[in-house]
Formats: sequence, structure tokens, C-alpha cells
Amino acid sequence: MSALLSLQNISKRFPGVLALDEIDMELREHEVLGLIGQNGSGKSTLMKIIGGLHQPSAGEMRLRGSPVRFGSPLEAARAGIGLVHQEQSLIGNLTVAENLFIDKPTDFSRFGFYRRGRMNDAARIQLDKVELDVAPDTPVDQLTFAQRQMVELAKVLSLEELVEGHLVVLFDEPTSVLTPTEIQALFRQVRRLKMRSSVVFISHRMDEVLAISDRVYVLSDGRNVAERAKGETDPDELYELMVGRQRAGSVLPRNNPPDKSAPKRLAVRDLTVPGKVEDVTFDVASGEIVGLIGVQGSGAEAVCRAIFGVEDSHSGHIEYEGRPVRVSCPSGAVGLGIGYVPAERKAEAMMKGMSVCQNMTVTFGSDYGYGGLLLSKRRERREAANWVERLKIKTPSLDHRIDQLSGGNQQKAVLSKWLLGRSLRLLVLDHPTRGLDPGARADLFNAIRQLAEDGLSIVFVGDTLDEMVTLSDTILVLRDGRLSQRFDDVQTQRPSEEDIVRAMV
Amino acid sequence: MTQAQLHAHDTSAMASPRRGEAGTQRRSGHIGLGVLKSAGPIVSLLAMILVFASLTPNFVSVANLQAILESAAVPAVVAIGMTFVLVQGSIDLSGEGVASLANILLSILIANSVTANDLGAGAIGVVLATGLAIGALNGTLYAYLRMPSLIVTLAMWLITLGLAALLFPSRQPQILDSGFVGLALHKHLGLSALVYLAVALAFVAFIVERRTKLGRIGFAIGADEALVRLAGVNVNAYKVGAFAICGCLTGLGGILTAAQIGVGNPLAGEGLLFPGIAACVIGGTLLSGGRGGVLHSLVGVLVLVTLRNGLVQTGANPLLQKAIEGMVIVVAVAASTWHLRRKTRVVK
Amino acid sequence: MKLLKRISAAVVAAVAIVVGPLASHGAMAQEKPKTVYLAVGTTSSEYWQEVIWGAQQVANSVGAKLEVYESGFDGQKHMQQLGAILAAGCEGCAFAWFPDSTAFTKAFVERAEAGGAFMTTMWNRPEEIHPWDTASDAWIANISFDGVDSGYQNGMALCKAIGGKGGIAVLKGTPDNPPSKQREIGLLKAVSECPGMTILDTQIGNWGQTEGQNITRTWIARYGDQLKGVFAQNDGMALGAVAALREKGLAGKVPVTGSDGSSDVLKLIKSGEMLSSMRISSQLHGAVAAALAYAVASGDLKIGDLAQAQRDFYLVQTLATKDNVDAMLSAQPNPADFTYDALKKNFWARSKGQIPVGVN
Amino acid sequence: MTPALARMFPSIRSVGDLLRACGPAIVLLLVFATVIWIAPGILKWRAINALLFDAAPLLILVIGSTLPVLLGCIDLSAAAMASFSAVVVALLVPEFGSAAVPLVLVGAAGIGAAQGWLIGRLQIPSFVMTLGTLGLFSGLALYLSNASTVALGPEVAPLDFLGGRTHGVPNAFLAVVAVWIFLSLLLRFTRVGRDIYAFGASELAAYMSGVRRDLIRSCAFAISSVCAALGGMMLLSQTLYSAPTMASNLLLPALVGVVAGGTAISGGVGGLSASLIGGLTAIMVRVGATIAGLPGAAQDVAFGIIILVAVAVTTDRTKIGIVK
Repeated sequence: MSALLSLQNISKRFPGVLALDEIDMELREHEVLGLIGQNGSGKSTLMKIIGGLHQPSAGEMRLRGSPVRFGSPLEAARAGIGLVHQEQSLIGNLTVAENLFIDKPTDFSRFGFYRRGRMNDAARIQLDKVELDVAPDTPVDQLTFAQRQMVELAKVLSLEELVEGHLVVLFDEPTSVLTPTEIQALFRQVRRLKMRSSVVFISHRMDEVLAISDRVYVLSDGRNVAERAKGETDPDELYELMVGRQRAGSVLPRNNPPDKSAPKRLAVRDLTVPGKVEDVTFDVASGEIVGLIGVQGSGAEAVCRAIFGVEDSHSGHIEYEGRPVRVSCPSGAVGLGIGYVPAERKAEAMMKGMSVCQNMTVTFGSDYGYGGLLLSKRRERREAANWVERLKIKTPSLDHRIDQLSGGNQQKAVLSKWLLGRSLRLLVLDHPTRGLDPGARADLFNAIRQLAEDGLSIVFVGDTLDEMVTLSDTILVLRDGRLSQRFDDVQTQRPSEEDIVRAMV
Repeated sequence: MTQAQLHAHDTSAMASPRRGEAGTQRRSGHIGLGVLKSAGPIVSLLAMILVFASLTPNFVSVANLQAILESAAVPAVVAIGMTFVLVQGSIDLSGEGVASLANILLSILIANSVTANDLGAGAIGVVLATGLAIGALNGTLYAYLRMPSLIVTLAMWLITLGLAALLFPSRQPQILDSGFVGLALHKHLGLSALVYLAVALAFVAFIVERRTKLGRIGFAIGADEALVRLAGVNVNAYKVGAFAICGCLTGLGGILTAAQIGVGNPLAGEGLLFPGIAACVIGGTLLSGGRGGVLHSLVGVLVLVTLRNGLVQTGANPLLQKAIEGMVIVVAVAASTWHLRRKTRVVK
Repeated sequence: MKLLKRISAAVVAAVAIVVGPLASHGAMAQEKPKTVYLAVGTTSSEYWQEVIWGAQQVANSVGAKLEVYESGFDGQKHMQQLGAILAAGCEGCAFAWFPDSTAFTKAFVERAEAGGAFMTTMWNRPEEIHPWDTASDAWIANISFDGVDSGYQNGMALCKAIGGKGGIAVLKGTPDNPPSKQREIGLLKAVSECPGMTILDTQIGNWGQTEGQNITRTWIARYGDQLKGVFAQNDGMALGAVAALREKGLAGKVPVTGSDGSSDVLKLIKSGEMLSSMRISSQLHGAVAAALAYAVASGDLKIGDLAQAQRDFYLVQTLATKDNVDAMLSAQPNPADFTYDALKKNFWARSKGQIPVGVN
Repeated sequence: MTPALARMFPSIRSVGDLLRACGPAIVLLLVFATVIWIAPGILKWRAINALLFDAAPLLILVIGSTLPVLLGCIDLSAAAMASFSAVVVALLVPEFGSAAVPLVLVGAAGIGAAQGWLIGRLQIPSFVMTLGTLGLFSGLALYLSNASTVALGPEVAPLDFLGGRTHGVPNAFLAVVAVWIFLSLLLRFTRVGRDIYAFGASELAAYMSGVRRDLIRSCAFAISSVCAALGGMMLLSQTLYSAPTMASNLLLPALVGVVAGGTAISGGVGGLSASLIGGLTAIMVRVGATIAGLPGAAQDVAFGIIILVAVAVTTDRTKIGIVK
């Protein structure tokens, strides 16, 4: 097989950061190339350079042997290169068809006017490929999440008709928010795509990468540290190459299980969130870790948000430390000692543009001041510094902007915002590991485990069964907004993954 | 393949709070006339008509409806232009200045009682081009220098108002071009050409908004500019385009005012801006962008014009009219966006 | 070409303030003032342009410079401008000043007094203060036109035009403004003398054409044939009213009155589309205000010698109607009548007497 | 840079940052130098003194308007509030004497707080809410005063104080400085201040972190209203007559002052010192243009151009992701 796309000594320098350091890479025809690495290792930057969103600071990129340089995604698309983004890149108030072709060179407009008929016909062909039955002129915000993900895929597949010859399709973490069936559908498409294109596939999940790829590159700190062919390697080796340490035993064992006879910290009775959750009942003891899991739309996230008071309406009874409470807003929850780490870190948890310290002290900083109103910057900095050390948050200083940290460190800083609170009794974590690489995930799990040992109650919604079983004392499975199964004492009697999955679907 | 991992999932509405409103609001900007997503604005308008009609019988007379439409023509043209900027999530405050400048420029270029110029229809072209250029300049400063549109256009407001005053000759120029003034005078079915012009413009603007890249990408920019940039779209060009349209239509508003009053007045644009923005917002165009449109703004204009007309018709205390108008703006906007309320909605 | 010149003048002026002008204008107080400072509401209206012209003639005739300050009817702006002039040092300066509303009058004259300057004011004076009892060393005089008389005469003309019977509608200017009130008082007086004439409605048009047009349009719809006449408190709103009437083919059939006597309106009176307007001599207003200020500042006149009637007075005005409009249109102001020396013979030659109590 | 300095000014990492941080001050100095060049007389104490006296009402409005802007909101009603409260004070003085002043200030705080609260409750943009209250206040001011100027009764101690001088310094300006110091301390050393910046940086994240956003918004708008009312009273102390439209034209200069100092209209960036500098710049431009003898219309043009230049120089674009 000959090289379709080759990169030689590609470097990318952002102000103050060397994101990519002389990367060499080769993509052959009809192959799926896996790309793995920790957060901040430069995977996404590399994809963006190939996709024309960034331009390299140095080095050369060759397509079919001739040097190329893309000034924009449009130029890349003309050359047959398409990028499926890490997060959904569909624009809600445009139609499916408009979204499919927004980044493509098309002839669907004349003098700036759309020819909708042609565009919709072309769109229907693409939608058929991904077996999605929606009208092309449906606005995207009327679709479900999964439908949108399929549109996202169709968006790249539409390059097939528009460009002659062999394609390059880049997938930047496409699976992190997909269900197993959706992942299967995706993999089917990827295998079909191999007929006429080459694929680069990024994921944090080593088994996925190994399942789909013919070859794997490992990136670390902007460098290409290893290349392995399929069959030459296993997840443990890849993990070690990526993180630089052994995988086994990375999460501490549970030392003293929670005392179930102790007074309940939280008692949820008949919790109903209209359209999302129905009659959910469960208890959380002090020091207990309760894991919630279910497929998309099962309502696990809504349970968390209702406890924290950000669902628009909910009914049922919630008792907190023996008293009935009515939490209607986050500040009320915080007043009770409840904290919440939302799934949407960028939008809901982080104040971009502000420093790590400012982000950490926003909620409980005033506890370290005088009378709850006057602040003591000295004392709260000391406390923040303390948590930076305990959670091993990698930041140049407390005053570094939080959005310039890597995802894992951002998440730890968000977590420590709550840990600063001396009155915190219950922490609700909503997909806390989403977007984190395995190393960061293990660090975070150890921190959570440690907190539970210290008596903090934790409710969390996990991404994978693996992390559910690793971390939880109790697992609650939700299906269609109702509680379908409960597994107690998970750490002593581990439920099989099959049992959990059966309860989910 | 052993699929050992299974992923728990959020509900679709939660998936993307960044586009949070999109999740809950199912029916949305879509081709066809059923585009007024919430009944709020229309209900406000009808309620207001009912109240006024019950207070004074003359209110629903043909003559009064004609009066309302005549008064709505110029604000409607300005609001249509403003809509293109607002759906992108930007704002243009320069309207009063641009309209005033257009008004005075036109009246000294067309046959008039003060200067010797007589460019005829060419004057209209020059003025429209000026409005377009000012709008494009606004857009360029905003998009390419990355300065907030509020500030850029605030400064442009002062600049254009100053230029209008500098252009004012020592006497008020009276427009002598009878064809031009006839635009406002000659009636067909009891309505002047200005009303028909405004309706035609609204139609064209609606087509542009729904059927062209400029219109559609404008909506997309308002919904999520970062994604549009990610798609490789030249966002800045579309921003400049929207501001240019706004500048041009505001200039047209100044021209139409000149036709109505028959003289050049360097303060002709006064009172166009804030009611114009209020009209758009009352109609359901969000200041944050991505939602609303030309038809919404037209309904908003009708709400405001009807209110003013009705207050005069019913003999409300003139001193309190501003106060009543202010209250109605707040109530109408709250009503038209009530269905969007969510705890996690951000309104600035 | 003229347009081009104006634009380039604007650009040059703008650049000048950014870069810094090459010449300095700091005017220091002298025996004879070298500068006369004139504050106007706006430079973009015919009335104010004529005021400036009048003051300019006076300044030219004594070899002084005329500095014009406009506020856009923002009293704060004039406060800052006056502050800036006085701050640079302006003892014995001559100010002909327009207080944007009565609220600012006292502040202006007291500042002039504190700065050792002399000031005449135009139009706006609160009822309870006068040049002889407030800042009396600096406030030379207040010069205005008789709004009550304007309202009354226009009202009576309207009464006559509608045959003494029928409803009229009133367009008010800015509500908190003395001329607006005076013209209303005058109109009410006319109504009381013309019992058949009734006021259907009063609306605020803020002196503007567009607003006058919109309101009149609504009136036509509301009152139909009942609307026999429109009383507009100034020419701008009257023009708007005429425009609205024209739309319905009613111009000339429904009489409209204004106030100011601007050239546009005179033409409309001539063509019959308007009934009347109170013509005030704006050139004279500017000239007398400037000349009095200059006279005191240069020592030609002593404030202490002035009687009350010389310090708070109306200037003459004439009602423009179809009968006298031709003469008015053909009359061109003669610069020679507005020189300092011409006015100095008797500053009060065209005074219509002291402003009575209770009209401000 | 020493570590201590780096901690105090964490955002400054390069010469460019430093220039941008000092940009507004540099602009002010340049404008001031130009004014001195045109009219050296301005350097006299008496002149500066008079300028400060005139500047006080606008400066206090600029300071007050900054707080909503720090949240990413905007208060269009401040100038109308200034007129409204001046009218109400003048009307209340015959009844309550000097007590009218604190009464109106408290009332303004209540109205401002209600405004802020309603923005959250009704979920309508502050631009629209305050546009509505702008109409409401100016309408009420006209109605209550019956569209007349109202003479201020004699002997109103707080207003006499505002109109007077202490050791030759105008008390109104001292009041501005006092408010500025008080609010700066509030922003820097209290929870309210932290919450305001957090809210401005990301309203949603702040809300999810337990910041009481309705309360914070109410606080910011209450402060804005109180400052506006104070500005109205300073104006009243200068004129001794209240008029229902006396401060209406301060709306634009106040906004210009806020942004010319480098406070981002999108919220979270900037502060009161910046606004003070911006407000002084706006005033110096006006004064300079006046002394230079520019015609009024050209002053507007010059003012507009200087705003564009000042904002282009002082906007820290790295902190504002997408500019709206």
C-alpha cells in the first residue's frame, strides 16, 4: 500500500506552547489509522492541521506525493479531506441539508440564492447512507441527539459524491457520547468507507481503537512516541506508552466500606421530572458512592440536576440529613452542602478567562474570609494551593487561566471548587470523566474514592460500566426514566457487566 | 469485537446547554409562513387592538388603519434592516445618525430650494450607496478589528449625526422634486407608495432571509458563531453583509422620511433607533441572535405603532405616553419570550 | 463641490482634535473683548442659523471673533462648554447664551458671575429669578419673544379661519419648555374669546416634523370632519401637520398655524396651505443678545444703569398671514442694520416691553 | 516582573499586555496633553477645579453604569433615573426637607433592585428591560412635574453640601471619589464583588457554582440606580432647578465612559478605575474640542472617532471569545 497522506516534521506553535513537535506520520490507502494520546498530547491539533483549520508552523504535508497546504477547511474539503469533530458541529437553526453542505464546495446556490430542491435531493442520498430517515429540510434542533450524530457522519460521507478519487476522513473522538448500537453503526460505516478512503480515528478507548484500526500511533506531549500494527499490541501496552505507567492497580481499593446503618444523608422518594424521570426512589448514606447508569434518555442526568435544583420542575420528596428539603436553585443546594459537577464543563462549570484560583474559590471562598462577606485572599489562596497539591492539578500557577489547562486538570479544578467547602456533605458528579484521558481518569477516581473514605457522599453518573463497577458502592440502573435494577455492595460482590446491561435495555 | 464498554447517556435536551434553547424549543426557524414560533407577539397585537377598539369606536375605522400603516412604513424599513444584524447576535445603534445623514444628503442632492444640485433619482442612488458604505464600515470595524458592535455603532451614531449637522445648509432645504415627494402623497387604495414599498421590501427581505446564503448563514452565526467558523465559512464577510444591508435600509428610511416631510432635516432620524430595536425584540427576535426574523420584526413594528396611535386615539395623558410605552415594551417582550424560560437560560 | 468642502472640513476638524491643532485659541480678557461667545441649541436649523448670522454681524462690526457652541438641546453639554471656556480664564468675556431649559439658567448666570464674565440669555428664564436679583453683576439681560402673544394671535387667526366654530387640535413642543407653555396660555386666551372654538386634543410633538405628521394623521382618522384646524406650537410640527393633511388632500382646507416664521412656512402661507405663523426676527435676537453682552463687556454700558425693563424684555414680532407674506418673503435683512454701532443707538429700539409676571 | 507583581496583575505577561492594560490611561494622558497644548490656562487650579465640578455628575453615572456592564448587562435607564430622581427630590423637599435626599436614594436603590430582579424573573434582556424603564422614568418625571421645571426649596443640607467645596475642592467630586473607593473595595474584597466578576465571566457557570444570580443582578442594578440618582442630585445642586429631561442626554456619554476605559461590554473584564479613566477621557475630549473652538457638529464627529480609536486600543480581545 502506498502512502496517501504523509506528514514530515510537522510542528505547531501556539503563543507560549509547542503543541506539536516534529511529527512524522503516514496514512496509507484503504487503511484505518488509530491515534491515541492523553489530553493535551496534540491529537486534536494534528487533526485540525490536516483538516485545514490550523496551518503548521513548520514541516511539510504531502497528499499523493505532492506538497499541500490548506488555508481553510473548504480547501481541505476540495482535496477530499473531511473532519468529524469531537463535539457536534451542527447548527441548530439550520436544516439538515444546509448543515450537510455548509463546509463543502457545492453548486447548490446561484447568485447567493439556494436551490433547495437540488440540495435536498443530494442530502437525501447522504442520509440514506447512514440509514437516517428524516426530511432534509428539518431543522437540526428538532432531531434527537443520536440522529444528530448520524447527520454529523453523513456530513463527512457526502464528500464521496463531491470529490473524485480517494478520500481522507478524520474522526476526532466520535464515540465518546455514543451508545453501543450507535457505535456499531459507526464502525460499519468506517469499514464501508475503507473501500474508497483512508481513515484516521481518535479515541480514548483503547479497545475501540484496536477494534477498528489497522495501525496505531501514540502521541505524547506533541511527539510521536510509538507506532504499532494491529495484533502487535494490547490495551495495556498502549496505556503504558501513553501515560508512562502501569495500568493495573491504578485505582485504589476501597478500604472501609460505608456504614449503611448510619443515618441517611439523602433520601429521594418518588422523584419525578416531567418527561424525563418517573418515581425514582433511593437513599445515599454518608460516605457512600452511588453510581447511576442508563442509556441515553434514561433520566440519570435529570436525577442529578433535580437534586441540585436546576431542573425546571420536579415533584416528589427529597430528605436531606433527615429533614425534608425543597431545592429550587443551585444556591439553595450549596447552602445545604450539596455540590454538583456538570457534564458540560465548558459551558456550566468553568468560568473561562478567569484564573484557576478564581474558579476554585467562587463558591466557598468566602468561608475563609470574615463574616461571610469580606474575603481573605491570603487564606483562600492557601486552601486552593492545598487542593492543587492534593489533586495533583498541573498548572503553572494559581493565577493561570483555567481554559488554558488540559481537560483533566480543568475537571480537577472544578472538583476542588466543591472540595473547598467545609460544609460539603454530598457531591453529585455528572459524567465527570467525559473527555478525560485514562491517566486523568484514574487520578480523578482516586480523588473521589479518597473523599468518600473521608465521609463525603457521592452520586455519580458514569460513562462506562467499567468505571461504574470500579468506583461505586451501589449501582442504580435507570431505564426510560424509571429505576430498573439496584446492585448493592458492589465492591464486595461485583455484578457482571451482562447483568447491568440487561437492566439498561 | 468485544464491546466491553457501554455508555450512559444524557437526555438530548441536556446534551448541549450551549445551544440550550434549541433542545427545548422544538418548532423552529423553518421555511413556510408558520414561522412566528410563539403566538406572543400576535396575541399582544390583537389584545391591544381589542382594548383600543373597545375604548374608542373610531379605532378600527379604515381611515385609522391607513394612518397606522402610513406611520409604520418607515419604522418597518428600518426594523427590517436591523433584523439582519440582530439575528447574528450583533446590534447596530447608528440608525438615527445614518437616517438623519441620509435625509439631509438626499435633500441637498435632489432638486431643492437651497443648493443648485439636481441629481434626481441619482440622488437616491448616492444616498443608498452612502448608507451601504457606512453599514459596511460598521461591519468591517466590528468583524475585522474585533470591537463590540455596540461600541462601533455607538461611535458611528455620533459621527453620522455630526456629519448630518455639518452638511446642513443655512436654511432648511425644501425638496422640489415633485415626483419624489409624490411617493408619499399619491395614494393608491388610500395608501401611499411608501407603504407598498415597505411591504415589497419586507417580501424581498423575507426571501433573502430564508432562501439565500446571506440570510441563512446569518441565522447560523447568531446560533453558534464558533461552529460556523469551524465549518470554514467566512463569517466576517457575512457580518459585513448584514451591517451593509442594515445601513442601506436605514438610509432608505431616511430617504422615505424626506419624502414624507418634504424637507431636509438633520434630526430626521431621531426616535428611530430604540423603538426600532424594541420592535424587533417585541416581535420575538432575540438580541442574542439566531432566532426571529423579518416577519417577527414587522409584527413588532405594528405593535408599537398601533400602541402610539391608540394612545392618541383614546386620549391618554400625553405626558404619560412614554411611560406606558415603556411598560408595554417590557410586558410584550416578556410575553413573546415566555415560552423560552428555563432555569439554565442565560439572558444578558 | 460645496458638499465636498463640508465633508473635508469635517474630516479636517476631526483629525485636528485627534492630532492637536497647530494654533491656539486661548482668548484672554482684554479692554475690548476680542471674542463673543454664543451658545445655540443646534446649528442645523434655520432659526439658529439666523441667530448666528445676527450675532456674526455684530462681531464683525467690532472686529471680534464669534465662537458658537451648540448643545443639541443638552444643558449639560453647554455647562461643560461654559466650564471649559471659563476654566481657561475668561474675565470680562461677553456671552450670549441659550439655556437649554429653565433648569439651567441660574447655573449659567452664576457661573458667568463667578468667572467675572458678562452674559445675556435667550428665551429660557425661570419665573422667579431675574437679571436684577440673581447674579446681577454678570447677568445683563434676558431677551425673548412673547409666546403668549404668539399663541393668542395664531389662535385668533384660527378662530377667524374656521368661522368661530369647530374643533381644533394642538401640537405641543417639548412639554417642559417656557415658549411651549406661553403659546398654550395664549391659545387658551384666544379660545376663551372665541367660545365656538374647542380644543379636541393636545399631543406632544417635541417640535419635530415626523412626530407632528404621525399625530396629525391619527387625528384625521380619529376626528374626520370634526377637525377644523391644527394649532402647532412651532413651524416644524406645522410642516408635519401640513404633510399629513396633504396625504388626505386636506392641505389648505384645514388651516394650520405655526410659530417662528421660517422661510418654508412663509412659502406655504403664500400658497395657502398654511394659515399663519408668528414671525420672529431671529437675526435681531442674536444681534441684540450679542451686542448687549459686548457693550457691557467693553464698558460701553454699565449694568447698574439699566432699568428692569431693559434687562428682561421681548423683541417685536409680527404675525405672518397671507396679507403680509409677500413683503416678508422679499425682505432681506440688511447687514448694516445689525452692526454694533447701529444697534448701540438704542439697544431697545425694537423691544416690545418688559416680560410680564407669570408667563415663564 | 517580580512574582509579587505578577500575582497582583496576573493578566500581564508581555509588553503588549502591559500596553493594553495602560492603554486607557495613555489615551487619557494624550488627550489631556493635547488640551494643555491648546490651552495652557487649563493647568490652573481654578480651571481644574471647575472641570471636576462639572465632571462629577457624569463621572458618578459612569461609575454606576459599570456594574451592570461587568455582569454583561447594560443599564440604559441610568440617565432617565437621574432626571427622575432630581424631579422627585425637588417635589419632596417642601414636604420632607433634607430627608428627601436619603429617601429618594433609598427609593432608587429599591427601583434598581426591582429592575435587576425582573430581568431574571421575566428572562428578558437588560437592554429591553432598561429601555422600558427608560421610557417609564422619563414619562413619570414629566407627569409628576407636570412637565415643568421645579425650583429647589432653600436649605437642603445634602444638596448644599454637594454644591459646595471643601478646602477648595468641589464636594461633588469628593463624593465621586468616595463612591469610587467604596465600590472598588466592594468589588475587590467582598463576596459580592467576586460574584459580580464570576457572573460576568460566565453566568451559567456562576449560577451552577451557587452564585445567587438574581441577587447579584439586583445588587448591580441597585448600585447603578443609586449612582444615577446621586448624579441627578449633583446636577440639581448645580442648577437648583429640576427639569424632567435635565440628565437625559447623559446616557451616551456615560456608556462611552465605561467602554473607553477598557471595560468589556460582554462582561467580566474591567473595573471602576478603568471607568473613572474612561469617564475623564470622555470629558476631556469634550473640553478639548470646546477650547479648540471646533463647531459642535464636528465635536460629535471627533468624539466618535476618538471612541473608536480608544476602544480599538484598549479592548483585550484575548479574553473575549466571540465578539458580538
